[in-house]
Amino acid sequence: MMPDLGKYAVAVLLAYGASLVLLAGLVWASIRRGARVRAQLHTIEARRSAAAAQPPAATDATQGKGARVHG
Amino acid sequence: MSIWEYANPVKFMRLSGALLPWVAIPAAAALAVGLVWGFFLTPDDFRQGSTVKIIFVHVPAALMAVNAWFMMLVTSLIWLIRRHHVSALAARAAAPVGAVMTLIALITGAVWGQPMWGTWWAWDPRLTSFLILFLFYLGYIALWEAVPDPETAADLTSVLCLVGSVFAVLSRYAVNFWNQGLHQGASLSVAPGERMDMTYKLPLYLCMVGFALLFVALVLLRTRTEIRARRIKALLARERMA
Amino acid sequence: MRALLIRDLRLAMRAGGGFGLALSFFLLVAVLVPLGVGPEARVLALIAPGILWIGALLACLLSLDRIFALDFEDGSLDLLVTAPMPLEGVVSIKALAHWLVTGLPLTLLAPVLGVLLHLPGPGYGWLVVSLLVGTPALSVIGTFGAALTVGLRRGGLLMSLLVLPLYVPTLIFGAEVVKRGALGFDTTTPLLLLAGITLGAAALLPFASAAAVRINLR
Amino acid sequence: MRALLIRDLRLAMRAGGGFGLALSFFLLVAVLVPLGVGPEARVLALIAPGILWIGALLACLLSLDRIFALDFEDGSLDLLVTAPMPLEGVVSIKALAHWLVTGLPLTLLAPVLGVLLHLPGPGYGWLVVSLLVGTPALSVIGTFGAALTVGLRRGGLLMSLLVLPLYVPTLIFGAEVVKRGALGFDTTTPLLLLAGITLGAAALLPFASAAAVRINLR
Amino acid sequence: MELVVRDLAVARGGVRVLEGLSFSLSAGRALVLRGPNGIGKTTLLRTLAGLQRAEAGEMSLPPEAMAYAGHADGIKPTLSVAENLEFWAAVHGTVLTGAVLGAMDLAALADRPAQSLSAGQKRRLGLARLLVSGRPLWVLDEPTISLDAASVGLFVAAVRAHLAGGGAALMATHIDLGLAEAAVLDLAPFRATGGGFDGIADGGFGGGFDGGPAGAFG
Amino acid sequence: MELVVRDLAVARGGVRVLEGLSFSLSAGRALVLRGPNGIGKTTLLRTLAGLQRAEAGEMSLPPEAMAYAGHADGIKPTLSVAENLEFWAAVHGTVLTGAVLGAMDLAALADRPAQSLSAGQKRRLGLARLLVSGRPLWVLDEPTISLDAASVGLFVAAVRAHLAGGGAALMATHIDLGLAEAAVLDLAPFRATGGGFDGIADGGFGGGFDGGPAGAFG
Ligand code: HEM
Ligand SMILES: Nc1ncnc2c1ncn2[C@@H]1O[C@H](COP(=O)(O)OP(=O)(O)OP(=O)(O)O)[C@@H](O)[C@H]1O
Ligand SMILES: Nc1ncnc2c1ncn2[C@@H]1O[C@H](COP(=O)(O)OP(=O)(O)OP(=O)(O)O)[C@@H](O)[C@H]1O
Ligand SMILES: [Mg+2]
Ligand SMILES: [Mg+2]
Repeated sequence: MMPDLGKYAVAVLLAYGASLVLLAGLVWASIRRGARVRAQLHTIEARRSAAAAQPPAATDATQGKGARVHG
Repeated sequence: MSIWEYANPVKFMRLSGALLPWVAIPAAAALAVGLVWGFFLTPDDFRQGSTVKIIFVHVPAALMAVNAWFMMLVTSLIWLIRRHHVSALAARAAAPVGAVMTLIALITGAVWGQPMWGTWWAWDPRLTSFLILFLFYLGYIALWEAVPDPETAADLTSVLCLVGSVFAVLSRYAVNFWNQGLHQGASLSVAPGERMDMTYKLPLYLCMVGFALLFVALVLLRTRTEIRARRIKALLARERMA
Repeated sequence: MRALLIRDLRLAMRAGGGFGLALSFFLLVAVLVPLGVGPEARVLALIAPGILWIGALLACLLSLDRIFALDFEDGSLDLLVTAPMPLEGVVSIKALAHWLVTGLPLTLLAPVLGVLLHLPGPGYGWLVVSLLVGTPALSVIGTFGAALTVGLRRGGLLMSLLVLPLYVPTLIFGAEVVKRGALGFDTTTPLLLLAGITLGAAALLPFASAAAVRINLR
Repeated sequence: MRALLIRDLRLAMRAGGGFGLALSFFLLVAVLVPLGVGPEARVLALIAPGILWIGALLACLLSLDRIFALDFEDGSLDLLVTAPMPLEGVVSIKALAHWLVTGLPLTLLAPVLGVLLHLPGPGYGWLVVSLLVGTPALSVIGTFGAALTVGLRRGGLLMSLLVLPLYVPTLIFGAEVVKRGALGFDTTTPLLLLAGITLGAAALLPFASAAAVRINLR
Repeated sequence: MELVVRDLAVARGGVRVLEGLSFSLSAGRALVLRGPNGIGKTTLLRTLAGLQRAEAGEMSLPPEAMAYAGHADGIKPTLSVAENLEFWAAVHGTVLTGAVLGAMDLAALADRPAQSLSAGQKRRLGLARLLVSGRPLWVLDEPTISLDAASVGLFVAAVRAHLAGGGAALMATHIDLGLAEAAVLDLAPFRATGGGFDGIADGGFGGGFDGGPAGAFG
Repeated sequence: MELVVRDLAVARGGVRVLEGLSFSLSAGRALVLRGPNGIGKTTLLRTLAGLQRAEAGEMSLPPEAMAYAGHADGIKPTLSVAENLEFWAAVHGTVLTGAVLGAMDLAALADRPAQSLSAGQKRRLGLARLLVSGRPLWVLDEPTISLDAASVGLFVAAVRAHLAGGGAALMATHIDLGLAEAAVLDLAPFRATGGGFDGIADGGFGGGFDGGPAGAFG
């Protein structure tokens, strides 16, 4: 299976190993951050559409406080 | 309908979402086949021995390192001139990918240098200019991170990318002053004066295609993430104002 | 514009010695290197051109944050931007003021430090010439870096990171002039290139710097 | 006190990568020296121990102004002085935070830069050990320098001037450890002296720093 | 000299804060902006002064007609009061007269370094800059902060004289200046409703980041 | 908890500004300092807070009883509102409660980085710090700067609650707070007459530089 790399085995394996680790790390980090940001966006959008669906109770509670100061 | 349509984030999200698997899967396939071919199925070079196999990661990474900066330069210009947010975010998304490519080229080169030149590192012009390129990537990324306002950050990094490109070329020229260096030219030949054999060329091309597709896939993915992060920021800000 | 130059120079003087401090830093680098590297004259002579140029460069670099940061913090920069002067002119004047309080005195001090580092005889003249031609580029490029980081609290280290790669060509050509000069070789090519960088940077970078300042004030 | 440490670390992170920037500067010095001095491996190997220590020292130095200046400018320092914590503790914590974001990462990066400067093989271990033992002294001494210059607008360069002479013993012993180590000689004496400096500085200087802060706020 | 604002929208930190704002201000008139903390007075004034971009709408005023004074005064602590003012006079091509110093009761302080002034004295110095600028349109952000009653009186007198001389003034303030002839504009009705960033005005960027239905971004 | 001041003299920049000042402040009471710009209110408050030395006279108050809030708010721009307050709470060994955020109407801003606040919002954050400090004696220098009418109302309510809880407050301000129960101390009668620096209180330095007959130094 493993090709005979001769006396340079360490160098070749190191080069391939380091490259693959770096690439895999980059891909993994990109995907993970993508998933996180996406999940966060979904919760925020869900919250917004929930607030939009039933305006009376939910928004008055939050807006009332703001209005008192700024009014 | 013009290409600038896709500078609209919503349209970009739709298109890139559809496109992503069509780039990612071929990228994975090309990389897998190319690297396996290069690593397992190529013969040793009569002079370099098995180290010649390093070329299949070293050269594609080096190419993409330069191309990524070039892409950032183009997208920065588009942002500065036409102010398409997606363009700026694509530049931001590409920078870490380019930096990793540069790092891979540097590391594989260093590992290659140890058996070939007897040293991990030499201040050879090409190597040096890559190190400087890496520094440019670091500075560019740090500037993005340091500026809180996204639009300001996009403007500043674009200006830096522009000015930095000029100085990167100048440095490349300046380091040539020392000597012509140990490093091979861009002749696609393993040993000077000798055309590279097809046995190496084919897997090398395949790896190049793989790296390029991987770059595109990662940039698409990361740009989508950046756009969503911007939307989160905008929605939260709007929520606070309510 | 003249008023701005005079003000900047005066401020540099009053803030506890504008001249003195860049000079002292240069001196300290020249002193620290023999301490760290060891005292052999042969080794020091070998590295003297490079170290002197690097010392000058770092001394320049360390004083860059004075260019805009104070004016930004106390609101003067807002006022200068709305004043009846082109912002490109303002940044050029500020680069000039920076050169007058750092680059110029560094150039004059350099030969003295050359002695500390055992710079070979013919190198002294070339050291002064190369610094005189090259340090304006350092100020202009540095002004650009300072403009990029002007709004950031303590952007100092970030600025160093942005500016140092931009300094690379200037450093290489500058040190090359001294090295060749010290060995008695021909210095025309690197000197011309150095002058080219200085002129190009002085002609074009103020536009980039002014743009960066405007962006940062938004 | 723990709250202060956590806050300072958090501020360092948020300000665009506290870790990253000192590291990058260190990297830049290690890159600039060959650019200035020239690419010959033999020469570089000779000066590598000294240059690496000088680079670490300068990277430390450049980040010193973050220790107090921001807290002074926004009035936090006034409030910390009147808070129920001994000021000696406050300055010690600030020195510790500074070491954690500069000295420690510098130590870890140093071997990589050793490669760039062709540091001879046995030197790597000693480089790490000497930096690990010596950089805390740099942070503590630097905190003292920062305390002395806290009220001065842009005291940065002045601070460098005050601090660099104080850094000299640390630099000499630190570089000596690496030099001897690289050549395979005995390193006990300089290493012990280095440790002595660090311990002495950490035990005594906080009192001086606290006094300096108090005086400067008056 | 007339300032006309039509359907203006301004944003800070990427968030639209005011929109649909229209007003005009002609020579000899003063307009006081009112509104609670955080409604966007500072943002509006900075936009009018050209320090940041308008989100939408139009504003027209003659070039170089405006003198802006924000929260920060742009005072150089190491320069004397007279030197500070002389600099701004030189920038604007005017000269500093005794009348200006008298108008803000600075005559006795003229030779004092600005750093030794009290908060209110500093503010008076900042306001005196408006007088030496010679510009017709004053744009002032909370000009009377830190001023005692007598100094507020001086300021109001200076504004009256400015209006009488054909000038105009736009100010944001929370206190009652006793400037009866000034019109008052309450900003509360113009608070942005959160519809920002998806208008057509945002050149070529229809859709925006906070527009569109949930799920538009996948 | 009682603050007693007897025959106090305070100086700034080496010049005595107030002298012969005596007053006392006990739990549940508030005292408002009044006086024109530059009379020495800030100097007096900083002296009471222990940030500078008294020229002469005595002051007594229990240790660690005082929370000082000066012209600068000690806000970290990169930390959120809640993080800023949590830090000060940890320093003073208290915890941040929703009641504190509510009292200064910061609940809606809790997660915002402090740098994105408007001037008045920042000030509210600065005042909220007093609440988390848990200290009985508030020493406030122009606390209502930048606040709109509603926020001044919040501040006055907070002071009232503090007094009712057995606290005390000493404030310098130029505006009328509508805090009817507060005593007012006009500083004008205590303006130093220039006889400073030669009293016996000036420990060991009798005579001073401005005492004695003309020609005494001749
Ligand atoms: C760490 C340092 C190194 C860096 C940054 C580096 C960089 C590069 C770059 C940028 C290329 C692309 C050239 C092009 O196609 O235009 C390249 C190609 C190449 N490098 Fe390196 N290199 C390094 C070390 C090495 C070493 C030590 C060797 C082998 C002894 C090596 C062998 C090659 C070969 C054979 C090519 C292909 C040349 C061709 O296109 O024909 N490199 N390298
Ligand atoms: N990055 C940001 N994200 C969200 N909102 C922001 C951001 N930056 C600023 N804001 C908000 O923008 C609004 C406008 O601030 P501005 O300073 O213009 O108010 P102002 O009217 O001058 O208030 P003040 O009277 O307190 O000075 C504030 O509510 C502020 O909180
Ligand atoms: N170095 C100095 N030499 C002479 N006078 C000085 C010096 N430094 C400060 N002063 C003066 O000391 C006085 C006291 O200043 P302080 O800041 O205490 O006044 P304040 O009552 O707080 O005024 P404000 O209401 O304007 O804040 C001022 O008149 C100031 O000009
Ligand atoms: Mg405001
Ligand atoms: Mg005051």
